[in-house]
Amino acid sequence: MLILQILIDGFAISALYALGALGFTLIFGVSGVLNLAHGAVLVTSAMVAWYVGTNEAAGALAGAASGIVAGVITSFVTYAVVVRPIQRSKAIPEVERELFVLTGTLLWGVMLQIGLGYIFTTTPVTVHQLVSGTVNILGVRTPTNEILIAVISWLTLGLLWLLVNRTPAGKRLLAASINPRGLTLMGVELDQVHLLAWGIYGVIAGIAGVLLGSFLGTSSAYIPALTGTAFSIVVLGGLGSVTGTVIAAYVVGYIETLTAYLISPSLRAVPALILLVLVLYFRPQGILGRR
Amino acid sequence: MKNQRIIVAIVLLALAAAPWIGISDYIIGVLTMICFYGVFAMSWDLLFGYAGEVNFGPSFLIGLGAYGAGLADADLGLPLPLCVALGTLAAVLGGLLLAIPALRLRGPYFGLITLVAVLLLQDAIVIFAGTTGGEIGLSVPDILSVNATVNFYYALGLLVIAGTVLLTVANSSFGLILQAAGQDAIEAQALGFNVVKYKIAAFVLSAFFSGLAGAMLVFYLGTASVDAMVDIAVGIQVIIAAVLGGRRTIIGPVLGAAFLIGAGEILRPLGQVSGVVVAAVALGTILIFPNGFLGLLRGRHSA
Amino acid sequence: MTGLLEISGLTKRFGGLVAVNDVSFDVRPGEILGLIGPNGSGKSTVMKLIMGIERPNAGKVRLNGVNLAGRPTYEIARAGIGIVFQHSRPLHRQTVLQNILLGLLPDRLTAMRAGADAIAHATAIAGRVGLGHVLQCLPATLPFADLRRMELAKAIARNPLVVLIDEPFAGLTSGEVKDFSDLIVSFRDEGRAVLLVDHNVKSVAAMVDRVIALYLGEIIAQGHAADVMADETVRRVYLGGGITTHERPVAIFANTQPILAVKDLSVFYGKAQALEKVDLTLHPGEFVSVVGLNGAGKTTLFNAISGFVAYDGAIHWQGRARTGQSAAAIARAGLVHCPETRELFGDMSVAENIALGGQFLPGPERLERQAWLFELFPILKARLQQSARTLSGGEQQMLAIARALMMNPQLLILDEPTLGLAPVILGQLSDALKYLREQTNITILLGEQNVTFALPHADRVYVLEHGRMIWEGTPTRFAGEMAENFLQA
Amino acid sequence: MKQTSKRRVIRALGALAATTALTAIAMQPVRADTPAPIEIGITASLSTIPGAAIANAAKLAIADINAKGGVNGHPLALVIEDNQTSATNAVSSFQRMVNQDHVVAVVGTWISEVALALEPWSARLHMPFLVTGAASNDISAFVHKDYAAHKYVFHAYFPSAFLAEGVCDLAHDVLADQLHMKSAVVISEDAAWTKPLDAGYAGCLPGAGLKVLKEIRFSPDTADFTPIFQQAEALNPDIIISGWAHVGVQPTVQWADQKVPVPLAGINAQAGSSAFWKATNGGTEGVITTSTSAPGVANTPLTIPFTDEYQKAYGISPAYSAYSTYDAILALATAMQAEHSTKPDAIVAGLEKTDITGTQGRITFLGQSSPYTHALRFGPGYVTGVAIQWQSGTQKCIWPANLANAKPEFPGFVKLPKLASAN
Repeated sequence: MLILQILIDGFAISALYALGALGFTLIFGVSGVLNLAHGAVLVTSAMVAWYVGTNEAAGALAGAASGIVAGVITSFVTYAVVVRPIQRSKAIPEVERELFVLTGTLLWGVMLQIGLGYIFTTTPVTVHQLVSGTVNILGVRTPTNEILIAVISWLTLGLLWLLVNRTPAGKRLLAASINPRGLTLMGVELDQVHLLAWGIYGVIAGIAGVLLGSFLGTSSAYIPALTGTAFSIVVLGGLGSVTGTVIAAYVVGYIETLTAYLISPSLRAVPALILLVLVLYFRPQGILGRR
Repeated sequence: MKNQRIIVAIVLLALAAAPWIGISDYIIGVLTMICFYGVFAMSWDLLFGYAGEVNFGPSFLIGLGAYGAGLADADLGLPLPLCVALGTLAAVLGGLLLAIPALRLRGPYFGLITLVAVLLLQDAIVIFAGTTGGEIGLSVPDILSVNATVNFYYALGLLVIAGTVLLTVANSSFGLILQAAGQDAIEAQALGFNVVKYKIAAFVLSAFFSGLAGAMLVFYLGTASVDAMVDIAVGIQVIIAAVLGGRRTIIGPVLGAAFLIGAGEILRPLGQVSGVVVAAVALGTILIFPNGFLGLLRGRHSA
Repeated sequence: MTGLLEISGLTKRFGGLVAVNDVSFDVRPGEILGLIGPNGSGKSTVMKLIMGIERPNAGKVRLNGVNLAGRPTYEIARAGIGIVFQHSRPLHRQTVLQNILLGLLPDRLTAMRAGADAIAHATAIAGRVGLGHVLQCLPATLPFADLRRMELAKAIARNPLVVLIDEPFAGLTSGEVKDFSDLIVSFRDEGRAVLLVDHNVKSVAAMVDRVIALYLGEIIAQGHAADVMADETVRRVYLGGGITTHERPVAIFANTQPILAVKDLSVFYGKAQALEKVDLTLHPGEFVSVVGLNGAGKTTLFNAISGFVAYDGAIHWQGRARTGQSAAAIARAGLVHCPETRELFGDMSVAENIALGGQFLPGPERLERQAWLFELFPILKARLQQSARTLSGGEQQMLAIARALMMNPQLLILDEPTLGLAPVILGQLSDALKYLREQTNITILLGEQNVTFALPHADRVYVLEHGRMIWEGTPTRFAGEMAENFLQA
Repeated sequence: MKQTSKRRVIRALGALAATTALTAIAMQPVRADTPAPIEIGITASLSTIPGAAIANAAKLAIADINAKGGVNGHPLALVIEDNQTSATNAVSSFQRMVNQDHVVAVVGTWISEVALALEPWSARLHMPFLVTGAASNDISAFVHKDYAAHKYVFHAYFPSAFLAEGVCDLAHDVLADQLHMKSAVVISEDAAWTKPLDAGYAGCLPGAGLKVLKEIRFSPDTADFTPIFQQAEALNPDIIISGWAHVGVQPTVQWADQKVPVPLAGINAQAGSSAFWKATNGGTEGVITTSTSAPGVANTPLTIPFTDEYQKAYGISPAYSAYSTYDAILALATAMQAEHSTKPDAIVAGLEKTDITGTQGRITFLGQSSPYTHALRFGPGYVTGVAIQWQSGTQKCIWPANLANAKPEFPGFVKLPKLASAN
């Protein structure tokens, strides 16, 4: 019974972790950018979804849609205002681009965080659920929303997989992550690939943000922790590896759930952090990472 | 040469005289915080600018210094100087702990380790709330002084000492070897230098001043708290100060700290929005002038 | 007479690849030993093994009888070995003087200020290698040759017993080559042992006391330079079967409008000039080879033509002046570049790599072209689902060419396709080029240092040296006028 | 190189000096010529609901006092500083209020961390400091331990120990007596203010008739509360007793989403705000929390006018910290009026004699003999607090009996003890 409970509970939270970290790894894979404004993009989507879904006569569905649109817009703004200028800057030495992208996205994230806190206050809110009620799975009472979240997460993961592996545009994304110069030689404009990547990133982050907001609640104060969790999962799975990210999300999700159930809820985050340190010491490239 | 030294002396004297020329205690308080953050940012710059290590967790070292000293005072009741020494020692040990992965890992991986170090320290503080005061913070019975001017002199003294030591080191042969190790470790080894030794030394030095400043900050604020000394946001402030002021200059980060703290205070009437403005100015600065304030001053001069 | 530096049984494997296999040799004090071999023969790896930058799987590196194999690099450097890397590794933020001074500093944490004598010593070394006038300059402002001088200065700063020098002459003008040769000879005359690595015997023949020829990680010949050059195995490795030429009459192409016309093309990397007013003309259907040694500027030229580096001068493509197009747009217009680094998508399958090449073709045409390419390179068809990373070097090169051909090129630029490939593969590639020249109307621009590969298919040949076009003519004329420069291996 | 680095140093120092000068100029106080008002400093994290409530209530309080002629003929004025939930910011703004704005007292903060960081500064600068929302026992314990130094601190809200007592009184009267509940599981966020709270719960809940089956503590940054509720549910308690302030929305929403069949009562500080309904999308239906006052409930004659005024001015009902702030400023004004002085020691003396009717009840501060020196006196006849329950989108008062305007009601998924349904 307890085992089943842990299995079901961990499954949904892990799916959400996977989705939340997916965009982060995608952008790193395609354009080498570690977007430290990631948590801010998630929370922006969730906040907009909450605001529209609750305040207007629009309803939960329209709220969710606006949240995803907000995610895409925030993503493009992040790229256009912060990342691209740094990548194009002649004044920044090549070897220090990484630090500048990190610092720049960090500052941008801080701006979004304070801005969101100013507009919506830092008190957490919950995005309206698309469905309510509970379902009994083999004796475990499970909120329908939790099931929906797991389903949407896996659908999104599946669609992304199809997009990357089964469409020409997706092949370009993959190729850009492996060898950008090779892709230019094949006549593909990297700028367009990057725009596509940031667009997809926006959609995924938007969906993840809205789902997170409806399951766990959202607040501008969660931004650093969300960025941190996504970063940890992505590094654990191997930077740029989508499959690795999903596996790592499940590892982290289940370790946390197990700790919360079997040891103590207040120690929930600790074992995963220790695992991360161990993995980084002994296998720095992550579970599925390439060196 | 002589003239230049005189200018340095005049600027320092001007700062030292600040409490006596009618500046309010409040501004003295702001200057005091600038001094502490200046030391944090300088220490970070030694690691990043010279040793080439991007430490995302300066607040790990600061926090170890702060809580080391705070616990020694609150729980053991040791005399204040001993507490500061113990805090500094804790930070130095933490620096060694960070140095081990730094020598094995590159780029984002090392960055992540430093972030995780901060998170683990934060968790430890919360888990052992009985001893550490948890998220509420740890109040210490002793303080440096109730007098703002005296506190300011402690902080200014720390800034001058740390600045002198770090600048001397950065411009010494050791600094040159460290830069070589940071830029091209293979070349540095091929020239006969034990890169590991220099990097460890840099970590120790950076941790020493971060920890010392963190420990003293506890006795200035009268409390050690996660959000003032350990939180990732504190580390972010430090990094932004260093990049903003001009990385790889030791002095520049102090300017960056002065800007961040000063602008934050001036814009305080704006409330929450002040943070957005400061972050936007910082973002604009690093986009347009990647070499920071000091680079800007230098550039204008040479142009 | 025993060696100062004794190498025995040195072996290094990278995964399944044996880069260095059981190599043994000595270098004596006051001797220059040349270590030669074509690209990929393991020369640079041997240097890195001696220096401790790579750890050998087996073997010993003895200096004055003390085994240093497996010791950290800095200890090996302290023991008395200095190295000049193939690519300069300056500290960009430090002046020339500081760069050299670094090599004189003690390995002590407490080292605070370099004394006046150290500065004087560094200045003296700088003067000796010819950097006396640029002591306070930053490396980025130095011309290429001065950067190489700085590397020499750093390597001898610690007064080493042994100096390892990797490709000292690449990219230098003949005047500079003379200076460098004199410097290296002076190292020997001071009693140091010098190990000189070069891919070309000719350039080192005059100064070396002995030569060791390396091929695929093994020693294939050693002795005096003349003997090694005369050695049958060495000649075969370097020259293949000798030169053959099959140019078509110039008249066929003379009246057509050039597909590509390059005029006064110059390229700078910082202050260093990589290309100087280069002219080049290609006619539709023509096969043109650009030959030149490593560092002559072939790759830079091709990168400029395909839009990857900024240049001064004019490039006309199909009669129109080219302005501001992106590298990708240039590729889509039919100017397809197949670089020496191949730039395959390593983790994607052969089929996916080919599909990305043909992504802009309509479906049926793509299938048709693919079928044609499988006839040209049957091995690719067999490897269709294998990831590109796991292919052999030759297969990877074929895939790179096939992928480029999927782009439906008007002009195909092939940069060093023979790099690191075994002779048996060269034959297959050569057949493919022959087919492309005779059976298609694709214009081909081939860059090669391997003259025997470059000449047989060429209608015309350019010779590039130190960033300048020094010769242009038919392969037959080349055989008479220029070949000696390249053939005296 | 030596030259350049020297020059660099000098320019840097020059710039530092310039920054300092600019900072100094920008910060010189500008004084108006109007009759000097008495300045009161407010420190609060304005982006949080309880923080904003502190500033809002303070504005209403001085408006009310000034409308009646101010204090000794002087109007009151506020200096409101946003401490952005940061101890560091709070310390520097505290200094600024004292040294530059020359405030006579500082009021505010619902975050214990901030309150404790400011306490030494209150002692050092001899600045009266009234804490109006934080709950740590340490706030008043420090005053007790070192009265001479810390006497400037008043805890104008309840220490955790009193909060626990309030919950136990509620448990006794409503949960045990009315609803026949017999067992409870305590779920508290892991924070220092909840340590004494849990100890208080463990001490007084059994006396109130509820057996404590287990105490569960969780990290305040917990995202998924399923394991916690599962653990609690498995023990079949009649009630879950909460100790939440930093969290609130998430556990409440998840409690509703998962249809946890055990009712939820205790301290759920965020549920005291009228914005909580929207933040939880109605998930808070049936949730019970103790608070000092409640909308529409007349603890005293001042309560309802204040609530209405607040609602009119800010479009939201007052959070718990609004009541305590309003009363604290009232007490402060009364003290200054009585002592005819704005000197720190006079204010302390005046505050120690405080005995007024506020919005929460009768306001007095405990004396030196109490281990909670200078904390708000708790108990019948003084301030006891109320229990509110969310019912169909509004907060109803269900306790104490004399103030109650509704009976407890629970959503359908909650299972109550059998005897209760028979009632």
